[in-house]
Amino acid sequence: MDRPTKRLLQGNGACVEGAIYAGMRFYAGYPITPSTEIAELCARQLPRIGGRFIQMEDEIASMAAIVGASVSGLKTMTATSGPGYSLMQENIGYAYMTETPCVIVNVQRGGPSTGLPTKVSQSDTMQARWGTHGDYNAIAVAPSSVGDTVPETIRAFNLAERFRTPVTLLLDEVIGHMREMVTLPQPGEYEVFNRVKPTARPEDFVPFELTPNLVSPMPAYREGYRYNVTGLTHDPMGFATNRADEIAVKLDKLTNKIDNFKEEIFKSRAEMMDDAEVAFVSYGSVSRATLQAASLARQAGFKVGSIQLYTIWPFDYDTIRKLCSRCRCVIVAELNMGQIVHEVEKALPENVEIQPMLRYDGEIITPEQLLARLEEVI
Amino acid sequence: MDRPTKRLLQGNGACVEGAIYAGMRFYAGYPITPSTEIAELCARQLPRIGGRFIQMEDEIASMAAIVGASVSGLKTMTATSGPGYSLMQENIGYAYMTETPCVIVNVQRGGPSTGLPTKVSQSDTMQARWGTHGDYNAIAVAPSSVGDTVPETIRAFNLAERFRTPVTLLLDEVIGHMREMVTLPQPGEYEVFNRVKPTARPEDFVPFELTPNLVSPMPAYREGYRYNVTGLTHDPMGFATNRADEIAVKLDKLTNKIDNFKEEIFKSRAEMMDDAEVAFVSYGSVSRATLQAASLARQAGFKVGSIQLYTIWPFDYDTIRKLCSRCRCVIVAELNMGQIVHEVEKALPENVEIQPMLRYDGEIITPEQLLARLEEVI
Amino acid sequence: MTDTDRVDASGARPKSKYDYSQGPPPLNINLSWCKACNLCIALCPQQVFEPDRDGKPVQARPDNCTQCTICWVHCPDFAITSNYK
Amino acid sequence: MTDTDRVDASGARPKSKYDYSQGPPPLNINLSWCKACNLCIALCPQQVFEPDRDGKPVQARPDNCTQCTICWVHCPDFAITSNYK
Amino acid sequence: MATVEKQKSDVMLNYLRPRKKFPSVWCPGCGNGIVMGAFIRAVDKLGYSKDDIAMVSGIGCTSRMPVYMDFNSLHTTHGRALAFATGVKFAQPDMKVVVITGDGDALAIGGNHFIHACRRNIDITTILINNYIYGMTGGQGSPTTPGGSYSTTTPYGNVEKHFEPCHLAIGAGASFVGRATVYHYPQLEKMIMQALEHKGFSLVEVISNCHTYFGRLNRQGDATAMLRFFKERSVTTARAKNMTAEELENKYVIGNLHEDNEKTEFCDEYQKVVDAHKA
Amino acid sequence: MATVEKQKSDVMLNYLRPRKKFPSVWCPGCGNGIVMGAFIRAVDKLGYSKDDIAMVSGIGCTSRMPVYMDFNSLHTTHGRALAFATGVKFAQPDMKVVVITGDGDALAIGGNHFIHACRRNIDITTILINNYIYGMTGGQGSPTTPGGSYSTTTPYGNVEKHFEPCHLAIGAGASFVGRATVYHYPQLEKMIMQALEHKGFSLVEVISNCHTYFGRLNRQGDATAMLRFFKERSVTTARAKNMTAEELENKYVIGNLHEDNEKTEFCDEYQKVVDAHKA
Amino acid sequence: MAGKIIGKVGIPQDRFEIRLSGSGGQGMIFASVVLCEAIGRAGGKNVVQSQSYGPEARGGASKADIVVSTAEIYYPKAMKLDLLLAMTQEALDKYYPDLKDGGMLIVDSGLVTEVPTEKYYGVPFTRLAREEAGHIMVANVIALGAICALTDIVPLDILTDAVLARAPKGTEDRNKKALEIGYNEALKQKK
Amino acid sequence: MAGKIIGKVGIPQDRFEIRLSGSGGQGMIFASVVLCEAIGRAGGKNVVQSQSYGPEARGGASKADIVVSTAEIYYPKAMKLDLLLAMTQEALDKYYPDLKDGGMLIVDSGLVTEVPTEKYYGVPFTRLAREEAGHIMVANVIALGAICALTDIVPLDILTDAVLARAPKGTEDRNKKALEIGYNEALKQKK
Ligand SMILES: Cc1ncc(C[n+]2csc(CCOP(=O)(O)OP(=O)(O)O)c2C)c(N)n1
Ligand SMILES: Cc1ncc(C[n+]2csc(CCOP(=O)(O)OP(=O)(O)O)c2C)c(N)n1
Ligand code: SF4
Ligand code: SF4
Ligand code: SF4
Ligand code: SF4
Ligand code: SF4
Ligand code: SF4
Ligand SMILES: [Mg+2]
Ligand SMILES: [Mg+2]
Repeated sequence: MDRPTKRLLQGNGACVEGAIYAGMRFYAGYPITPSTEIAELCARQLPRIGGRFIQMEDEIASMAAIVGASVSGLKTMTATSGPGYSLMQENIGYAYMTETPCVIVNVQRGGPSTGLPTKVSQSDTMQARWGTHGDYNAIAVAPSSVGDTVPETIRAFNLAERFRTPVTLLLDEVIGHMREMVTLPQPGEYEVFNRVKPTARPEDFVPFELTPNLVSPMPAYREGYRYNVTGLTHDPMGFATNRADEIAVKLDKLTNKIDNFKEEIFKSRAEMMDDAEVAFVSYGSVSRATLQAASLARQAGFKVGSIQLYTIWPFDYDTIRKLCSRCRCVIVAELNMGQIVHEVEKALPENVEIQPMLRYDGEIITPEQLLARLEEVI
Repeated sequence: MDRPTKRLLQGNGACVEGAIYAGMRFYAGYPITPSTEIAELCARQLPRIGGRFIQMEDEIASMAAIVGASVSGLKTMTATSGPGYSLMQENIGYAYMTETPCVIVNVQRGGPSTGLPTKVSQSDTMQARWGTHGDYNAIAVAPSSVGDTVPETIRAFNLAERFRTPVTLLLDEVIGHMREMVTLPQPGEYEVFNRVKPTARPEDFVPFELTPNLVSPMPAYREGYRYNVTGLTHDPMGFATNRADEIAVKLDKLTNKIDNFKEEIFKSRAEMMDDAEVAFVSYGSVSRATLQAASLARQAGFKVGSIQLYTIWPFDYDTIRKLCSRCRCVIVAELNMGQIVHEVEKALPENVEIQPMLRYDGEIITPEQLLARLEEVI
Repeated sequence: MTDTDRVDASGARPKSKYDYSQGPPPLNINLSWCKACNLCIALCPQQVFEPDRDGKPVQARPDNCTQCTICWVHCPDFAITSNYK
Repeated sequence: MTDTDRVDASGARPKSKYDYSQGPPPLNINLSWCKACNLCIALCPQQVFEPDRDGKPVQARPDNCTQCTICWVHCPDFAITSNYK
Repeated sequence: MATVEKQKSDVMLNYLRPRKKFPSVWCPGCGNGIVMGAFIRAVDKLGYSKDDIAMVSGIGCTSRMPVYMDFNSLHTTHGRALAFATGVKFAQPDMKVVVITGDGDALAIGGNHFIHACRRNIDITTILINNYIYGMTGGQGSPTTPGGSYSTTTPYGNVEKHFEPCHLAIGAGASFVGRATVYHYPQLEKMIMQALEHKGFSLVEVISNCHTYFGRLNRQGDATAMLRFFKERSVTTARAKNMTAEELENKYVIGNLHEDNEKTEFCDEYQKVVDAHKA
Repeated sequence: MATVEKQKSDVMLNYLRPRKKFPSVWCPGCGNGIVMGAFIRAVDKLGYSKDDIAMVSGIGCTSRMPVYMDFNSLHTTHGRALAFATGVKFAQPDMKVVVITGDGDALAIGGNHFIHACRRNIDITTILINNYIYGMTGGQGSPTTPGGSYSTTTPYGNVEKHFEPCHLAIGAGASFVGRATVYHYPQLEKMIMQALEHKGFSLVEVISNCHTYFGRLNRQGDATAMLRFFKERSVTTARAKNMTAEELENKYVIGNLHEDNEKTEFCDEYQKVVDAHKA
Repeated sequence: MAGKIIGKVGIPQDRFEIRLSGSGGQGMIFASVVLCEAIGRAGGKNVVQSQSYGPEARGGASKADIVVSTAEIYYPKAMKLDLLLAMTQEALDKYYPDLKDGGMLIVDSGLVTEVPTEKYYGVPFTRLAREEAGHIMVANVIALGAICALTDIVPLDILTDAVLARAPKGTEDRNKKALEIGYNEALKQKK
Repeated sequence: MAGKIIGKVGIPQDRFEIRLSGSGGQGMIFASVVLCEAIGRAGGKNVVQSQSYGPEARGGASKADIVVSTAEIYYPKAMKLDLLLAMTQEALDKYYPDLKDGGMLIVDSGLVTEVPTEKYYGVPFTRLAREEAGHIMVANVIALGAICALTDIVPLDILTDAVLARAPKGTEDRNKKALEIGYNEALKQKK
């Protein structure tokens, strides 16, 4: 099947292209605006490459099915939006606890509740970190255009497999639905990480072994390793435990396997930040406008920069602090009532003024709005 | 039925007593350790007072049923633990959006996932603020003993009715299961807030009217007011809207009706804080130990104080900052990997040292541990 | 807005027991609610309607109408009521 | 730990086709797994067992055992296996 | 059931929600409007007070219905209408509680609440508009999409089996179960009346047209064509009795399929406990 | 089905999980252990490879079973076992996927996945241990708790109606449905073998004893008493055919209740699409 | 708003914004996708397409926007239109205010009767589709032909390729013809 | 740990910690609840009871702790036991290490055969229950009687009231008798 490598795609379509490139061969989902095109494209494309698509009875089942299929040995994905993401939370927690790689795409729309199904929002940012009960650590990745949705989706899969953990890919209605020309990557153009398989003899296999990087090798089913997977807090053998020492070890593992590699996971795009006195911090579709506003300000002679977060979680406070070391003011622009702004506050010293530039009425932030805000602070 | 007003109760039992005192007459739930006794007691007690108990098919349905019954006109409650709380998130969001009063009790156990069903934890603290998708504001209340579970449950109901919003009552396995002698309150001893009913003529009734305090009067069914309730973002009439201006007004209402009354909602117990140089901040069952540790330190001549949060959300940064104005070090003690510690960090100036004192192995923090940590900082 | 145009029936006498010649037309059509779905036009057993330029019903053969109810109970937008029933 | 005590049958000859007099007792009982639920004792059609002080089965009438399988298939803790089957 | 004057053709106008913009969001010709008309006329004939009716729905095209009517309306989350409705009914047992739901809403995400409401035999009337597809989200397969049919998520023809909503309800314990179509209006209206009057859980499955998606993707034509199709393919329960399984293939059997008036109702039974134990 | 040597009484020891502590967490006499024995012996007789078996469960006493056996075991969240299992089976269609579940797990919180797995006719064997109560959480009512029975959440006797799991499964489209008890061991083992060999969704409902809660609260005595009770109250499908509805009241009808070997299976049908469209 | 930045540099206007609007069944989304693809393939320009949705995804969207620029397109939504195509009166009434002063307006002159300006192109797309192209369905493609003729946004051959690549099998001729009809009809009017 | 604070004030030991332990069916929870209630009703002292749970709530818990203090009980769990009742050998083996030096140990001498100290009270509670109180079920109540006799934690009459208030109808006499048996049997041994 030879198709032109440059194609007009919606962000949702770019996500499917990225996922298939990364090796995704199992999709389970339940339709919901504005993510539905992802399911529809998977339904069409997966059979063609020997993959599997199933429409489950709801989002809870969708999340369950991708975990089951991932434990069985496939790279898996689901996609949803706010209400479905909320429903998935319990089983996302199961994926954290069982250290099962998988990618959950959340194409964000306005909330809470049914909210604004066809309107853009970034208001599930904090939920992507704290949505399920208990202690754990989360990875969330956020592209800002149709074009970078392809590599960022690949990166989401790589992180999931590399760290044996669920990864949330945060899109939003604008990116998901907008169409742009995208050059599809050639084989080999991006690294594709495949999960590390055990080399121990089956009888010596310790499924949740504490390896140096805290990630345990993971066999597929029918590879000769039979072990127990449970959502109960468990020891390295995978057996439930109530022992305080073993409990702490497990939770530390879940946290540290990510925290210890924050630098590997965190990704941002800093533009014109070297000497910036005022900076924008943003992510997702908003970053397009912030970048333009910053450039215009530079043209007008002001030392303004832009930081775009490609990784939202884990939030890398150190990097942000370093990048903003010359800033006296940071404008955090997001499509919600102020979520990542709190993290930026945490990252920066008290003498840096933090200006939230928030919009939560279903529309995106315009360059004019950003410039107007800039005018106030420069 | 005359029963002694002083009784040996579990925290779960105290919660039921408080709820009934506050006027709860409808309970829907699904059993889960360590909250189950709440359901069992409601099953036994509600019919005796003409109330209604129903065991639903799951937690999603439980949450739905209490919202349905609350809209119909009753004061309602459900109780659960981590996994169930995660499942409830979507419909909790519906309660936020529709401004439906109700109380959700989360008797916390260890997570993530099935985790540690019989072990104590406080690791759903952040979830109580950010668990469902979208933007909203949350109220969460946390007692620290069986005794204060009665008034705090009453307070949770009062806040729910006063602000037309779901309120989470955060217990934990230790409080829920431990037994203490409790003096049950006499009628009239505590204020009981009943929801404000509309006085407008039905044809003039604006169900989600923007009143001065932003809380709209709420009729019961069959009181002559027929209106539309929807989880879609809606205008004051209750009709779905896509208009940017109306959307912003609705979300501002949800946030400000709580933020504007933070002082009324926030409750903490500050002991020995007037001149404290070192302070504990804690909540729930941990606060018992912190209070003891602070007292002992005082006896030993050190200026140590203790702040117990009865209201977790909204977090009142100003009050905490004021209370800690003389502190050089604050020890935040909680049974998780560090959740409220971030809020305390946000509240306090940079020169105050923040020491997390965390335990997440299923056991509670002992006074010895707290004293040991104190020794390090004084 | 109500369709009050009377369009003459061309062919055979209607079987209707109603005599519309003295009063208003058999039906009231709320054109601002009508979505031109064609159901009334297609389902009327007496071919009372013809579509107008927008596809909305015009009572082309009013005298045919037997007030059988079919059109208005099937109108998904409550755009049809009877002037006689 | 395996129950290897032979307790003499007091009454009638067992109907068993097995002769246990030369070999090990009819059954192996893993007392460390046995939870003293009483099912084997109650369900054995030949009254082979008696409970010990802890309620665990003792082969009181071993020669009665017909190796009918009932006790071991019903033992919820896999504490009974046969020495003959 | 109050005796009412002979019903006027404009009776439904009395029941439309004041201050709500009309016409509805539905596509031209969508069967949802026909069902809404039948429901209103049924309520009017039964003489219920508007205050005593609570209409609960989930999410979907169908579920938008309650907002248009001047009853107590609760437009809830996708699939959960029956769980919310259970709260309403149990809190206000004297009300008529009606759930309007789609095939996806009731049987995909909402399947569990559906079978449990049937099991409890709680006195809720459920009108399930079965258009064989997810209309609202743009034409994905639903649990009633027939094998081989096309939808946007079954681009090669559906490989799944479908539910028969009525059979599922009977297996789960519902005490009134019937099937109607939007073509067969008088039967539909009558069945809704019977369901409303039935004490216990009642299900009315209404075969309806989503020509915008199901019709288009499966070449069944426009609204008119689909209604005609329902007409041709329907047989009444009476006639079906004398037909072979083969003859019945691809037919819609319409009429009352199950009725059990002996089964006790949930709220009633609970009330007995309250009466016996109230202090 | 490989021919195997005559089975030894200690065969199950070969299938117990190495390095797992025995005995189990279950109460003395809990029927779960009996079912586990029957399952192991069935697998052994069928000669399946351990690697080819995935056992998936939710949460509950019953759901603790898989960890004790040396197969691939996935102990998931409450009620969701069938949804996880669907992922496993669809990803590894050549495996034998078995779900072990309780009445609460399968039919309360898990009811939706249960009916959808039946509908899809996906080749999963579900062993539903019906002890009429929530054992794990300490004796609350379940969707199979009979009317009038006591549990900690039905302190005045249950006012709800109960599901018949087998009827529900048939209504939802399962293609193999049978009922057994922990007393009737040989029938149980045989039924599990049949279910495992059946292509499509198979349900084995096993009536079992939770004497710790259901038995105690309803004065049915200890494990032995409850097993005897099952013995007395059971009639085979063959005998049941000639009995009146009245005679059948309070009886457990055991045996195969439904079998449809014509119905196509989900993964097979999907494979056909892949074969037809694979580039 | 003429502050320190905007006053100095302004927001660069190196973008061309197009809106195709009509009613549900008129294929505006399809037309916008094809047009975008053609512009994208022609090279040298960036394009972004976006569209409006009804409740959830249901109901044909009636409006699609395209932003074209030689520079990177930072802001993906249309702000002030350079070109508005209105296939119905309703669409024109709704979107005319978004048209830039001096922006190009193209309407279906068979369906749009009241136009609030005199500077516009009117082509009876729907009538031409029915009467000359053989099917009402291709009115949108006729409109594309007209846009091609009236602007220099994309060459006709590339547009034709793009249309044919997306059109269902068997409709190639009809679509080709439609493009030509639109192109020629508009050329006649080109001022 | 003898730092600046603890070195000076220590952790006040104004608390008396009791653990009742045995196997699932022996009614340790019931006994602890009744004992707590009695202490609470007697007045002047604070009590906190807690218990251990099996997987989820299932399976009779086998251990219940009571903390008694005249002061506020800040820390609700037992740390070092002042009194351990062990109704089985297993329970004794498991919890003996938690007993304070010089703490009081009471065992069911019919079921516990190996005691790692000589300073303990042994009463054959279960045998007494079966043989003298008429039902094995009341072994726990006999143990309560013994605790009452061996400590001054609660007066017998208040304990009796508490037991009777919680005991099922019809078992009053049996329970009363059980308390007395335990009380008297223990008194005999009181050193
Ligand atoms: C939790 C959740 N998941 C998914 C959706 C998206 N959604 C809205 S309606 C719908 C399906 C509607 O289908 P049906 O119930 O058949 O109603 P119809 O539109 O056909 O009347 C879906 C999947 C949602 N709103 N919430
Ligand atoms: C989401 C969620 N809700 C509730 C629970 C608590 N819970 C655990 S097992 C169980 C019921 C088990 O009953 P059943 O499935 O019949 O299994 P049994 O213990 O009787 O074998 C419940 C309610 C849970 N673990 N997760
Ligand atoms: S009432 Fe009957 S006859 Fe008259 S117009 Fe309507 S459908 Fe035709
Ligand atoms: S049925 Fe109603 S909406 Fe449809 S064309 Fe006729 S009047 Fe218009
Ligand atoms: S095998 Fe049969 S006869 Fe022998 S001990 Fe067991 S049950 Fe009794
Ligand atoms: S059946 Fe098994 S566990 Fe029960 S008493 Fe017999 S050997 Fe012990
Ligand atoms: S999409 Fe289908 S179900 Fe929805 S309104 Fe249109 S025709 Fe009706
Ligand atoms: S509680 Fe019941 S189901 Fe659970 S192990 Fe005990 S007897 Fe078995
Ligand atoms: Mg539908
Ligand atoms: Mg059970």
